[in-house]
Amino acid sequence: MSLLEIDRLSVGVPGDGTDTELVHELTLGLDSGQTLCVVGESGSGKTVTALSVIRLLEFVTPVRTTGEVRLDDVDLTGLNPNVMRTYRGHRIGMVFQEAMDSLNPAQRVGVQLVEAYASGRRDKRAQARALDLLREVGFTDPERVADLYPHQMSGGMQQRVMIAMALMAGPDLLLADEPTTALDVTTQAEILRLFRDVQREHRMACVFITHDMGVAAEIADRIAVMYAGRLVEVGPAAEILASPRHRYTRALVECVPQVGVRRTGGLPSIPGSVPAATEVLPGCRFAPRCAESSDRCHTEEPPLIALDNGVEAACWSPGSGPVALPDPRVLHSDTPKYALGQPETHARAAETLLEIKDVRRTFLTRGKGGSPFRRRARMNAVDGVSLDIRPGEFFGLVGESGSGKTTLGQLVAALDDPTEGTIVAAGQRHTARGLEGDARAFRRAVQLVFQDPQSSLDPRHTIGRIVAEPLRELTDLRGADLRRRVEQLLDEVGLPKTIADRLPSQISGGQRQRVAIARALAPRPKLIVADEPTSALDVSVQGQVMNLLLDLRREHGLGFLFITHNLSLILSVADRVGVMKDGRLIEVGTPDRIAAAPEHEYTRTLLAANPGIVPAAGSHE
Amino acid sequence: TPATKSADEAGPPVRGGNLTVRLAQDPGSLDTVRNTNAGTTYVGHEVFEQLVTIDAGYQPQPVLAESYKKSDDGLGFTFTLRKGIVFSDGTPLRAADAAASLRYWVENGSYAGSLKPVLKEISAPDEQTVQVDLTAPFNLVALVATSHGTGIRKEADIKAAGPTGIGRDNAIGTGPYKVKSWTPGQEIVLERNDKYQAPPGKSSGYAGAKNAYLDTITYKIVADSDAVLNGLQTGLFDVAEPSHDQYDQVKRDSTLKIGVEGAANIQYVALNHNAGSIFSKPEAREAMNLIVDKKAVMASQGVPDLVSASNGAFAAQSNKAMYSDAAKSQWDQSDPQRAKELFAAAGLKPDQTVRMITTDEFPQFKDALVIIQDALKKIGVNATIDSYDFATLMGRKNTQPDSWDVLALMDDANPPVPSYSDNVQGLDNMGYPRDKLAPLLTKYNAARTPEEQKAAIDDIQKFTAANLPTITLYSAKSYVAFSAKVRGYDGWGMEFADVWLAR
Amino acid sequence: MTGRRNRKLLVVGGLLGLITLLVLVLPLLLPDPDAPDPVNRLLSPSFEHPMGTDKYGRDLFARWASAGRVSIGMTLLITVCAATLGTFIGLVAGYFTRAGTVIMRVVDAWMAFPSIILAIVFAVVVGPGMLSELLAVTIIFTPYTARVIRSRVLGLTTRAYVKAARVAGMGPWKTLAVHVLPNTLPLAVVQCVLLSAGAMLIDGSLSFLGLGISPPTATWGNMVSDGRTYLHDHPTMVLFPGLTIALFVFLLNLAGSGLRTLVDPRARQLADRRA
Amino acid sequence: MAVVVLRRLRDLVVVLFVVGTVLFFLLRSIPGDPAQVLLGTKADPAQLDRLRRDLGLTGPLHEQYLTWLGNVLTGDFGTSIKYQLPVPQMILDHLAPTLTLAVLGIVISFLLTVLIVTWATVSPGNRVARFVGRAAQFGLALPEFWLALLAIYLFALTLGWFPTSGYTPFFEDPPTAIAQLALPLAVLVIGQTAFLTITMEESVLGELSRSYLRTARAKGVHERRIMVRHVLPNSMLPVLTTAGLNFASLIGGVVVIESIFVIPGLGTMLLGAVYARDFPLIQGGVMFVAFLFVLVNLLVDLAYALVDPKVRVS
Ligand SMILES: Nc1ncnc2c1ncn2[C@@H]1O[C@H](COP(=O)(O)OP(=O)(O)OP(=O)(O)O)[C@@H](O)[C@H]1O
Ligand SMILES: Nc1ncnc2c1ncn2[C@@H]1O[C@H](COP(=O)(O)OP(=O)(O)OP(=O)(O)O)[C@@H](O)[C@H]1O
Ligand SMILES: [Mg+2]
Ligand SMILES: [Mg+2]
Ligand code: NI
Repeated sequence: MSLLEIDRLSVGVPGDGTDTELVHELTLGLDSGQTLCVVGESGSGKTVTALSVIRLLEFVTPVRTTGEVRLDDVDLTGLNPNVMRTYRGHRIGMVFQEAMDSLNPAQRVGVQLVEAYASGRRDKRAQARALDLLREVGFTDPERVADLYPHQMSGGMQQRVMIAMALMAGPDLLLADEPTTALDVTTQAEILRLFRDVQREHRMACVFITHDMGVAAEIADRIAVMYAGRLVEVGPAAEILASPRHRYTRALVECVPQVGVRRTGGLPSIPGSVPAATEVLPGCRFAPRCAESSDRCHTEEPPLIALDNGVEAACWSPGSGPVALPDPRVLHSDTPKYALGQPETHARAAETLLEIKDVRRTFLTRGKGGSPFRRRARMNAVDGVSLDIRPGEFFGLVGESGSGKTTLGQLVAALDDPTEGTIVAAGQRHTARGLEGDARAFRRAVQLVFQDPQSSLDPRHTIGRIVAEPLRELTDLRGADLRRRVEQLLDEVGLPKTIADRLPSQISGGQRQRVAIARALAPRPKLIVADEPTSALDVSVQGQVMNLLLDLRREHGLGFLFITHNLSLILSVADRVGVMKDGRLIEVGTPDRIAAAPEHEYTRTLLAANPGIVPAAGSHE
Repeated sequence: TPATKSADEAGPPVRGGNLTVRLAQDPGSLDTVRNTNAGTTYVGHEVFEQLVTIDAGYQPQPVLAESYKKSDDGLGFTFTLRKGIVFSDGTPLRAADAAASLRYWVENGSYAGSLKPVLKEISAPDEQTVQVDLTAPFNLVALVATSHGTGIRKEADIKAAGPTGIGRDNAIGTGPYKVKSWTPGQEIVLERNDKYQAPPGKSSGYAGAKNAYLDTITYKIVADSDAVLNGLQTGLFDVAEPSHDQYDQVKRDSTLKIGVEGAANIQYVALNHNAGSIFSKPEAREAMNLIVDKKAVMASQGVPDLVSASNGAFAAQSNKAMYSDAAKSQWDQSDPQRAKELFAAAGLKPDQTVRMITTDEFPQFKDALVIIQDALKKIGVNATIDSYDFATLMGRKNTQPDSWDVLALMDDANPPVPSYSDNVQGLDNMGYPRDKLAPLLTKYNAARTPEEQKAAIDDIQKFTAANLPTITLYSAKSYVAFSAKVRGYDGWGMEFADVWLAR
Repeated sequence: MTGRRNRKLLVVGGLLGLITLLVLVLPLLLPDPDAPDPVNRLLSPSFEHPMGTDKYGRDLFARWASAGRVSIGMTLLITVCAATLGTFIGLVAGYFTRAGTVIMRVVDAWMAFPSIILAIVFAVVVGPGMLSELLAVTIIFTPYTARVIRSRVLGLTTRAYVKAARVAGMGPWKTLAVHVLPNTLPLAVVQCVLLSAGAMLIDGSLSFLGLGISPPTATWGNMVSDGRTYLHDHPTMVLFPGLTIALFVFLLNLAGSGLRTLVDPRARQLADRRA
Repeated sequence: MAVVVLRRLRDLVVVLFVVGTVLFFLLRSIPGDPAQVLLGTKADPAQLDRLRRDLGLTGPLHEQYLTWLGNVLTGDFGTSIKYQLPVPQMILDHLAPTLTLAVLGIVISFLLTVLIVTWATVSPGNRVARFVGRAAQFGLALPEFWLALLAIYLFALTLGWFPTSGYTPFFEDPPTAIAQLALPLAVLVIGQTAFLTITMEESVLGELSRSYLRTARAKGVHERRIMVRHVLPNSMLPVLTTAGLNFASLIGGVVVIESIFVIPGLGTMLLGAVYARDFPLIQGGVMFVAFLFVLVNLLVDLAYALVDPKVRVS
């Protein structure tokens, strides 16, 4: 008998007229002491599943649940709310993604910890346990930490507190919903380690939700893959990673970028996007995106059936064997189709496209919160950075959160003025006094792509109007010419012409980012600053967008300043990579060199912390 | 006829108690010369005494003066003071105090405006005598008696006067009451003046011996006129002057008594004679006179007990000495059709509006204008009404003389001399021929016999009717509402020095 | 859920429209609201005079209807002015951060000014009437609108599409007009409706203090004020116009919060809780 | 902290300066002046001019302004023209009634609001709780002056439970003082409570959608405890701000109530001062109200600092 048994669980929320089924007939089991990773793209129903197990979803929205969720043979779905409450915390603990939001900002964390113990009696035992747990999650001075307020702690510290809090009442089952997604790679690595230790120590079963196969590979005993509200594959972690069966799982595994693997020719991706929960698809929900789909896939929904090695998958044409992961050792010699990585071959090699010299940007910070009682402090978001980018070069900038990457990008795009130093982009000087010379010429030469495709498009403008905007402002194109150019641009980024009349809310995230890219291309720039253009996107779509950027670079000889925190990604595509920390550019080099021989200690940490699927020995012939 | 005190009110007078009186505004000071606020007058009459004042029949009676004498040529007046009078702070009254008070009054008082040109000197030849010398005959005693500003003060207090007059702290008089406390904006409390020396004679009007039965009189300052009735009904005040609008309600309330004041007002609308106004044209003035249905305006007050026709006269009909019906026939007319033609003749353009202004101080001003506005509308003339606070009205009238056509106000229906009346003098002297009026006024002042005076008044009245600086609407009396326990009071002039409270 | 909410909004809007229609049409059928008739002064409500007559004998029902025209008209006018000015200031203060700090300082001082006193001073300067009331109330409400709009604009300017417009070479004023303003409009509209509720209340207060529109024009506020004198004997003179204001403002508030639920998801939850 | 307070005080000075200056020129531009009010209709121009000169109202405007500014900077706020009393004393004399009304009004409303909302929050779905929301929305729509008149009609004129108007300092005659305050206070409290209730409801709602509640639930904390320990304290802050703002605006805004209930407060004083064109008194009074406004907001901020750990610790 398993500790947790989910049996044909369906979760629906009432929509306009009919219920929308967010999770459909999900069946899963988990033994005590085991870690189950639930993976899947955004919107696949991972969070809904977890919240349904602990029955927290019903506080947010009216839900209709069918099926059973059994914990030690007790059906949780049938419990009355008061009994269910005694299960929360004591039998099932939960850790959430946004640690900052998940803690009460107005209470000391000590108090919040104590509240989690035996219905919050503030006795000595509870306090002692709180301090013990704080020590266990890695705080050397638990007394001090217990006295802090959430906002006085870093994201990593908060997440540790959250874990300690989930442990306070000693649950048998721990649900963790993407507890590391908001964290830096380095911090993420620590928290993952902590998770493993804690779980082993307390002999808990753990459901760990992530959308990152790499993370799953690090800590899972078993992996469950969800897609569009369905469980599509479940099995032992090693099996799933080494030899995924469902076509979706295989594609997902393939998409994970790997350190040391050059992929300038193109990244793997899955075409299309995840269907909305309301979308009616008679067959396999993955079929429209599946390269191997047959007619049957489109008409009949595949059941979850047991395959070999304890793996179950819901696929009419499951694959087998390892996914063709490129071998890092081999692919060092991979030569890109176009030798843009070697500037010598380029005609304009001598000139520089972008020259950043001793640039500093100082902010007068006013602390957090909306209160007037803020102490001003100076903080150097960018602290003396010098950097050259050649025409047509793809320069990758990585660094942990808050290291100043975005700030630098904004300086280059002249959305902000440096406090000190000069930036020369496409022949235009930019100093503390602002842009010198023709601002329009500068805008024509330098464009920017933002991280969040959703917020970078005005929700009230049609796609056509959005793409036309820079053309109207920066070029003389009008009327039919303008329309033709817009169509051409949409075509260039692989979007149908018809999309021009739609609003941003009517297209998918990946399409939105393409629109943003089309807009950036419109004035035929020489340099594009791309600030984490793919980090808001799912892995599968991330590949599509990256490929588009790489294609465009090849076709137009565009220079890129590509900002990301994804080290594996940037190492696989960039010509040169710079690592930022605390506003300084601490290391610049080719991806090969950085991957092979990182000079800076911090770079080494980054590399080590990078989660990834290390191709299992022997899985590669 | 002015009411006389009825002694038949049950029981003998009782000493003691406090009377609460409502005042609309804090007068700020008791300088009855420079401060024209009604409250100043009310309180001033309890605190100060004049050389001569008026009795209930509006006849001059000596108070602080033992006697007064007019010289044979009519150019000199001698007032002899009563002996042994002291101010409430114990200082004896001297002739110098009286002379200084009169001089201060002539210098600063608006009432004395007509006296100024003929005044030669005011002197105090000895401790008991005040001498006033004139250059031309003038009805001095009547003016002194009627003017609120002639209350006698200490010379020292007058010397200490600041820019806005004699301060609150220097309000020392010889009257039956003295100021006990004064909380600005809230209340003024008077208490009995133990050093008061009553003049001979029975109490009548402001004159005669006052008994000062009340220990204290508290004047509560309540601006809101609608709170007055509620206050009376719930016992917050003993005495107040509600508005005409509230008359019916007061009358119906059995717990309240009504006293009609002897004094009356003439309600009028002044016509702007300046070139900027249509009323610079005689035709337009004539038209206005014809369009205003005075009877309707009077009726709209809804207080037939309190109003009476003015007949175009600048004084109330009860004021025998001043009333003249020389303008009656003109006043009685009402002929909208003719008015329309006259307006056209005056050059009133179809899109031109008649701009009427007034103040919110008393609702009856607006009432009159509303009726007039409706009458004008009926003959196709647009009229607007703007109602301002008093200060704005005055500022508007004086500094923007071209911004208005008609102004509704009221004036004392018992003017001491004709020249004092707005209905005679006009509100502005720009278009109105005051120079032609002046000889008529001189004639009045020089009159030796009542017949001569009457003839002069008739002439003045005719002049006014011909030039129409104002159109009088009706004459109205104010009334006082007081609780049943207030005794010995008939509503005469908010004067409480002889009033007592029933136990 | 959504259907019911919309239906409710429709009902509220319908009622508002009905009252407006009533005051637009009724005066055409009723006697002249300004014509005095001294004989019939101060009548109690009867079949002939549903609300009675006032001290000039004017029919109070006719006055109520024509007052509605003025009150609703004034409210609209004030709302448009205050919302336009406030939105403009809010836009500028929110978008141009440096100027914004200065502007907000001024707005603070502006709010510190006791509003009724301000209204009085205006009534005195310009003379009581439409213009002064318009000025005074506009001035009272503008800073509040400006604040609301500004905070919204501050939120919008962090949106990448505003930055994207700059990257696309668009000037600040054009960006304001093309990207910021349209996205503030829903909020501005909501603000307008809520503001009109406030405007109607303050219009009442001013008329009540005698600082509003000049006689004989009736407004609901000055009808209450005029009826005050007769509170004891004719309480209906105060009751009816006041009740109308209360009802109208209540409906406006409902409409405002109803509209807000369409614009602001948080408000939607509140509405659901109340439902 | 001290630095911050100092900075806010500097802002205060700026606000006062702006208010004072604007008002000065506004007042001089309005028709009518104190001389006319004092001397009445029949004064002759010479008398008026003399009085104006004596009051310092002649001469170029900018000179008058500089004189005024100089005086204010030396702490001399002038003398009321009408009452011949120093302006600060006049303000002090009229402060008590207004302050009593405003403070009691806000405090009672605040407490009522917290009670009502707490009750409605702890028992959601309750019919009465729903009614509260409705009632608050309706309360918000009631014109204050009208409510005051109805209250007078009903409770004073018809039932005779309370006096119609008046004000007595509390320590002079407590029963009378309470009786007189009851109606105006009730009117004030109804409006304020409606407003604060709506503010707090929204605030509670904002808190209800915050993720930390999910955490608390995941810990197995009882719903009631979640409301009482987490939601309500955290949603109090915006109400505090609103209450502070309201308090400040009440000081200058109770004119209507003061006038209907004949309460000799600051509003009445200012109204009277405007009518009398008592320039120094208006000037001083309005600046004082503005001062209170800013001061109360500063105090609210300080209170914030005590309550909100985010501010307190950093
Ligand atoms: N309260 C809710 N009401 C209605 N729909 C919801 C609700 N919560 C989630 N959904 C929908 O349910 C689907 C699954 O959401 P869920 O949050 O479980 O996805 P997820 O796999 O956790 O994605 P992510 O990786 O983005 O967290 C989505 O389409 C989402 O829009
Ligand atoms: N407008 C600003 N005012 C004050 N501080 C700022 C401002 N913008 C950025 N900062 C600070 O500058 C530092 C660098 O921020 P930046 O956004 O450049 O980091 P980043 O490397 O892009 O981080 P992330 O990976 O989280 O996007 C941060 O500490 C941030 O708080
Ligand atoms: Mg999720
Ligand atoms: Mg960034
Ligand atoms: Ni398939």
